[in-house]
Amino acid sequence: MAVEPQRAARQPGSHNGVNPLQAAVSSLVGSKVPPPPSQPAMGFFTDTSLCIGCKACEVACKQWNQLPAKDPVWTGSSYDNTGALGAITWRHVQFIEQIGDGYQGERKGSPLPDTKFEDRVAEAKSSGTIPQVPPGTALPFFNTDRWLMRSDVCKHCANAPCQEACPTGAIIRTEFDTVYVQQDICNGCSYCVVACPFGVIARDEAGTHTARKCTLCYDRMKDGMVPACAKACPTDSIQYGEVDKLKAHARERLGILHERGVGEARLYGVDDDILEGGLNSFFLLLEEPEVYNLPENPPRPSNNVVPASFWSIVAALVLGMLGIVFFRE
Amino acid sequence: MEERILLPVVVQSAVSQVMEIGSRVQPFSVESRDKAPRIRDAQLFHSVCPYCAVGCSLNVYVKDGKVIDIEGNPDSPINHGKLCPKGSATFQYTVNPSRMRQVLYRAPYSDHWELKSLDWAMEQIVQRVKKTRDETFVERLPDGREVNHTLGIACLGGATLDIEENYLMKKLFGGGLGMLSIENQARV
Amino acid sequence: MGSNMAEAHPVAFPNVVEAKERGAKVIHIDPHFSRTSALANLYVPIRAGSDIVFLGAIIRHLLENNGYFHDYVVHYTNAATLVREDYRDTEDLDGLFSGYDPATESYADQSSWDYQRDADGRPVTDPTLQHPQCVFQIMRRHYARYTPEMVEQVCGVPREQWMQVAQTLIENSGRERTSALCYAVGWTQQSKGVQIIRAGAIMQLLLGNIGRPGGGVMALRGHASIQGSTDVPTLYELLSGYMPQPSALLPQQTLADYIATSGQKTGWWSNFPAYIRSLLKAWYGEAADEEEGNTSYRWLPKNIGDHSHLATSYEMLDGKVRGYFLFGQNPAAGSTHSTMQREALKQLDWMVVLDLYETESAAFWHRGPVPHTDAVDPSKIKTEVFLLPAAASTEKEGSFTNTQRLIQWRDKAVDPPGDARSDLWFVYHLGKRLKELYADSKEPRDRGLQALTWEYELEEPEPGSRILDEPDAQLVLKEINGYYVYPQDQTEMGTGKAHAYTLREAPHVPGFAVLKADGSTACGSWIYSGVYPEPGNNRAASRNGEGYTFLQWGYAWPANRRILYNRASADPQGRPWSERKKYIWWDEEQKKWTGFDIPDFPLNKPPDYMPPPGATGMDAISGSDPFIMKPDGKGWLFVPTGLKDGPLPTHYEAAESPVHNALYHQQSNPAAKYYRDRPDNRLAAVGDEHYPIVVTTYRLTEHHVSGQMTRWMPWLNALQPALFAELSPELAAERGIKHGGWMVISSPRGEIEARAMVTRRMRPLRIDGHVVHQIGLPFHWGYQGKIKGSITNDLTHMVLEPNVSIEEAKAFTCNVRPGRLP
Amino acid sequence: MQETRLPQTIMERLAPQDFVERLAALTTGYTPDLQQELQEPAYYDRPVLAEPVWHWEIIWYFFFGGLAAGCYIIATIAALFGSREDRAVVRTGYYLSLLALLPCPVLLIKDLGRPERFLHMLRMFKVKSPMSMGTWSVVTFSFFSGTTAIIQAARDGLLGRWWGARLLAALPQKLIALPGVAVGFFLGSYTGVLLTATSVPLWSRSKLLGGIFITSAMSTSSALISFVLRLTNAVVPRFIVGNSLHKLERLEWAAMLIEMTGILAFLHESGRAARPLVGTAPTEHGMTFWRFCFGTGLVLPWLLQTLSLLGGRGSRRIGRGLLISVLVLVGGYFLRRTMIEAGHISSKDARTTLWNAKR
Repeated sequence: MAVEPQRAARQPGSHNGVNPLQAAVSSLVGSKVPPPPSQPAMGFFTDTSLCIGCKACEVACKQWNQLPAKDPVWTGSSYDNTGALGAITWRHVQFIEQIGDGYQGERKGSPLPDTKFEDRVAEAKSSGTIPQVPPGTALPFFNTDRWLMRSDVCKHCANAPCQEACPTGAIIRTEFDTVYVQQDICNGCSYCVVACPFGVIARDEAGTHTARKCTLCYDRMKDGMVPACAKACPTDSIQYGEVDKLKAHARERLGILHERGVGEARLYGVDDDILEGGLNSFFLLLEEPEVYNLPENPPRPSNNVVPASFWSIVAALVLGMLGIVFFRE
Repeated sequence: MEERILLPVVVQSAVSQVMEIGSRVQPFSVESRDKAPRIRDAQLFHSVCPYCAVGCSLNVYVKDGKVIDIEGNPDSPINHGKLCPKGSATFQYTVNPSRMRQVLYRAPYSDHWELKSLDWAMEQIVQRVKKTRDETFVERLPDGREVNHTLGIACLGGATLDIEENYLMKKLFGGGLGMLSIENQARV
Repeated sequence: MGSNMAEAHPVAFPNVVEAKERGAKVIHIDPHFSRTSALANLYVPIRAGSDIVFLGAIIRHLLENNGYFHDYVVHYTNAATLVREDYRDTEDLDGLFSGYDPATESYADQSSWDYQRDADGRPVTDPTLQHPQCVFQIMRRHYARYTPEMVEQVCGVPREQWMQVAQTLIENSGRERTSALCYAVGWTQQSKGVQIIRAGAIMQLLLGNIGRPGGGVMALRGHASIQGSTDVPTLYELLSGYMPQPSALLPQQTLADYIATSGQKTGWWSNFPAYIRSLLKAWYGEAADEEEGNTSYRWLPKNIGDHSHLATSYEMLDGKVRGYFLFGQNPAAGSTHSTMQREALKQLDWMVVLDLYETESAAFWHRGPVPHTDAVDPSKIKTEVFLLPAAASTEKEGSFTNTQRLIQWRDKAVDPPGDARSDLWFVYHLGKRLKELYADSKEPRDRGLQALTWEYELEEPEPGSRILDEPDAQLVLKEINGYYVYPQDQTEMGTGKAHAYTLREAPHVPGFAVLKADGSTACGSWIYSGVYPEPGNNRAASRNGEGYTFLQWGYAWPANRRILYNRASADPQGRPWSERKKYIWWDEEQKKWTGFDIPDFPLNKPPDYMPPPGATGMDAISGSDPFIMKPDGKGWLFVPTGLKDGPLPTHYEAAESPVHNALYHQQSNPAAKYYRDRPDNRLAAVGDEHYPIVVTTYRLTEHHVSGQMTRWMPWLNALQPALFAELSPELAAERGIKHGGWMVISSPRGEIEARAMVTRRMRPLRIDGHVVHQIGLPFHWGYQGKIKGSITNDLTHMVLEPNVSIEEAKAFTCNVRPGRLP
Repeated sequence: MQETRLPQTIMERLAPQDFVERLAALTTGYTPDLQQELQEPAYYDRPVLAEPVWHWEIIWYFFFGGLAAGCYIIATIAALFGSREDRAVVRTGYYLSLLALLPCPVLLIKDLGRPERFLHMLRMFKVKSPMSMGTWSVVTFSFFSGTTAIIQAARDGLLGRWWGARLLAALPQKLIALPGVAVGFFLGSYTGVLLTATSVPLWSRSKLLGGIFITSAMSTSSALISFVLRLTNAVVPRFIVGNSLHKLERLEWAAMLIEMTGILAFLHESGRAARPLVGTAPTEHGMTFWRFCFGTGLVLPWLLQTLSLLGGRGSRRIGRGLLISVLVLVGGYFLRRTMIEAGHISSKDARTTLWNAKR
């Protein structure tokens, strides 16, 4: 009752966008223009089964977007010295070593056969049958060693928490249905930073002091050019295109891998369950999402507004009542 | 969630209606509407990556006499527009504040560089070459075999030299001056 | 094998990945699990330096189990050729071939390796392959001891895993299928590098994988134009087009002698005279006609030994070299035994460095290796240094030749900054000034320089450039391509001389086929002839990527051929081995060779052509002999001549090895150059417990060689900021080294520090019962640039491969301990 | 290699269990298990989320915002339902509300990356974004708080006796205050909603923060008002008549009770996600939270309050009254401080974030 009526009161005006206050304000704060005609939704399909961890995507991104380098710090996290996505890092290649048998002990849920390398050799010795080298992407018989690599990027969520949280309208869905931070609008309130369930967007403290992240090369898209990272990717691990077609292709690819016995392959963000709409930039993984630091099914922050408000209202009512009770004799 | 249980359907839909307020329009700024890639009307030059021997084709985009972007050439049957991190960084290799722009000279036993003019340096170098060559040139070995060479000057080239540069080096140093140790990275 | 393709050639590797996706099986055999291994179907860890045992065992397997491609081997290789009776194999001499001279540590007399020849000097053959002296039988004996057990014992590879590789190769070869073999400096940088590559080539010949699509032995070369600088060489022992530099050690005092000793009577090399005369003509113009070219020939400097870069650096150390030119090269960090390299630079009178940045080599006189970069005392170093800023590849026009022999032209995009100039500019103006300086000399020794043709000015300076005296690279390319010196109607000597063309006005030659030995043609490099066949048609600049073999993209020497010896893609009768693998075939109607590529064979020579007795030149090559550069037209399994360390690949341990040679008494390559007399070049003894660990070095995707082209770039530095060593958890535990901590790596030559990358990607191997540890070291760091680190080459030694004088950086020994350098 | 990069927090969780640790385990119903957590896949324990950029500005803003709202609400309730003698409460409440409101915009703007673009906030009116709604509520509340205070001032004769002042005094303060209260409640609670509508496990797992914040706003406000009343009373004898103080104290007492219940419910619902707030590892804020927020900030004053309330109407012990108020205020401050700072830790805990995202 404390909150609802007020929202109701604002509803008609803001609804059709002729709220006088808003009109007055927008003249103050840089006007809004009607969106360009909408285009087919575009996005990335990052197929980790093809990634060679060359990091061309990282550099191509920095080159095109002229982003400064992060300080050179050797982390020892395999070959990953980039660490995480951030305000000036819009592509990040991860390296996960699943080598040898010792690795088995370190965590459960490994898709790899748990027999030791030596055992497999011994087995072949005794049976005298030398196994075929499997074709395609499947793991070879003798060594199940894997060095997983994955190029991470903004997920351009269908329901983007950063965009939902943004109070200034700096973050928009472009005509390509991508999530884009308008640098001339953002005032660096950083609410998007805590809203993003993937830790993608961040405030550029050293530079613009605004929130920044992958733009999916919005400027290039305007001229029908492929985003820098996808263009550079040597093995087409990063593919760019219309989301629908890409998703169809992703499912197809998954089928092929399963046929080849890569049972551990799975898709992330292709179907609609993540954030109730899926991701426009999605992945083919060779492990559980957590191994790649991906939340399996992150809650959608904006869903919390209603329940949280509800409890606030309840509290408000109770307190209000108490106040009345106490103050009237 | 709690309110689902507590609130009747009507209220629920009302709530979700209310929630949508302000989320339906995409407030584009003028800048966003007019965005364009910076190479839209830049000059294009064809080049080749200076790093490994795969020979990836590069597109070099130039505006106002400045390189503004370097990326792979999609037409190339070698790299189809793709590049590795080094190739992708060629821009920073050429456009880099650490690059030298002037001749530096270090005198014997000196502990510092001196800035010199290109012409001065060329003249000095020519003098050194002549002196050393004339002092070390051998026409015949003691046993009379003709060799016509000097071992007093050596040359080592990187393998990022052009064919034409290699050719002139071998021609001048070998065919002209009689130098023998004219080498390059192929050996390293 | 011997290549970390995904990391060193990331944009070539996609072809492998694509093939793999289409069902090809990718096998990676390497001491360390790299990003290449991660994408392979089968990764086989192997002890660095044991390659020939692994390959030799496959060769034996092929020979003993009829795994080889019979028709191919019999007709296209010298398997059937008989070798001289007095030839002695390593089997007979316990690791040595006949003709070895211990005094000079070389095969002084190689005559016994030659073929048995008939009256006309033609090789004698036994197509049944039964004759005990035929190459086939010699190989069977030679490789008899290269057993799977030996692989297990020497390489540390379980025989089952080795067998997996062998079987896969056999199943994937023959008429219908081919396998490709890729190698890189993992093979070449060994004291027996050439022989490892030979072993690979033998394997491919036996499997019928040479000259056919999807086959081949692919050298993955490391630099933009390293192929080009070998074709149009800046190498001491070569003139352009793989003609040898004249040597005073051979009877080559006159041009005639030189041709006699370097050319061939039969096969393509019978054109040698035309090529050398055309080169002399290109260099010395009119003067090249004096006494049939002999005068100008005598001006060419003669070798008196090994003048290779590494050998020369010792000459430098001894003060025999006074002046040094460095064109974008960085020996102070990039060359083996770089500690010695830096000492050598201190002995110079003067040094000229052209580079984009102040490299380690340019700064050697005031900076030294980490951690004590200021420990150098300039007041004790006499060397005078000229450091000239160079132009980047985007700031000059010219051509690169990539690893597939493809010549590609680059446009100039912008002027270089400030006083920076192209190396072409530097060499041209240096030459111009020198010619002026020597103009009035009467000395005969200076005639060569005086005669040198040196007119490369641009007709008019290029529009918009502030550099007005840049030479014309296209004109240089024209000289390399070759041109007619005289009007066509009066080529006969004498008459036309009056109006010899200038370089600029002369008509281009269409290709090397028209080159003549009479001084009427000039050509800077015969194999490149055809790249610039007519004015306005620089084929290196052609940019049409269509078709199956992309013949219109760039220009592949020779004659724009994409696959060498491609006659071998058809059977002896000229029919494709299989429809699936058809590439070049004999067209009976048109009576000519045709296909998807430029045939590497005389176009109209029918498959059934048999050379008449006594035939010379190309006439001596039959219609079914694809290897036309060889005098017998055969692929050489056995090399009768031309190699300094034996006709057949033989396993020797690396110069530094933890184990004794399990196959022969002869421990390491008997013909390699060891520099044992050099106190700075100390080698660890065999199995030295002070240096028990095997090291191998490699590139990372994120940097380039010594880092001179990458460590100035923040974008790349952030990706790989520091030198690290990769070692197994087992070794780390043994030595108390913590992941992420510091460790010191020491060899008899020096010590360096690195961060410890403890990873299971390095796996201890069981060699002959006991465990051998291997560590991996990238080598991209130095004391200059935006990120600094120890120089890996401070560890490596100076033991040179006998044929090509390349160091052994891929397999040597070291020790490790936790901590940092004091 | 994972052992080497194991975060301190997990290590410390196995530290000897002291009282607070037991309290944490009890309230969250979660006892950390190193082995079990190690089994969970993670990527070198690199954070899944970006760390919030909010620091002291926001903490103080939350604190003052709460007071501004609370004081306004209490004052209005007193005005509407209270007796004549409660005018002191009304008066003090409105003045304090405006006073507390003043620093808020400053703090908010200072916290922006591009303060000069503050007005861009008003570019949108977005119900889904608590940040947007909050900004609007601050703006509108300033209007109400301002006018009401001015009217109050006019009526108190602080603006002199000229016609303008008389006009102002004549304005229907109670009528204006009605929507004001609504906005007030919103302002007092949205900060909690704002934190809840994020991906930080600590803030978002339970949905009760909004309720807790508004409750705390009420408790701290009544504490503040009674504090001021007591002081003024000491200076101006018979400033308060009757039992205004007593009403406030009862309200305060009730609010604290609800607040404690709320917090316990919050901890219970958050479970593992609440560790950074209640845990005892060096990076965790348990010690501060339990000592200054829950202990001396809530339980202690509540007990004292209970005592004085039992001690009969309108306790005469000024000292204890003042003490209680101070404790409550300090507690309210530390609630917001620990909540924000623990949020930082929560955002860095990859394994808990991943756990929180499993359904």
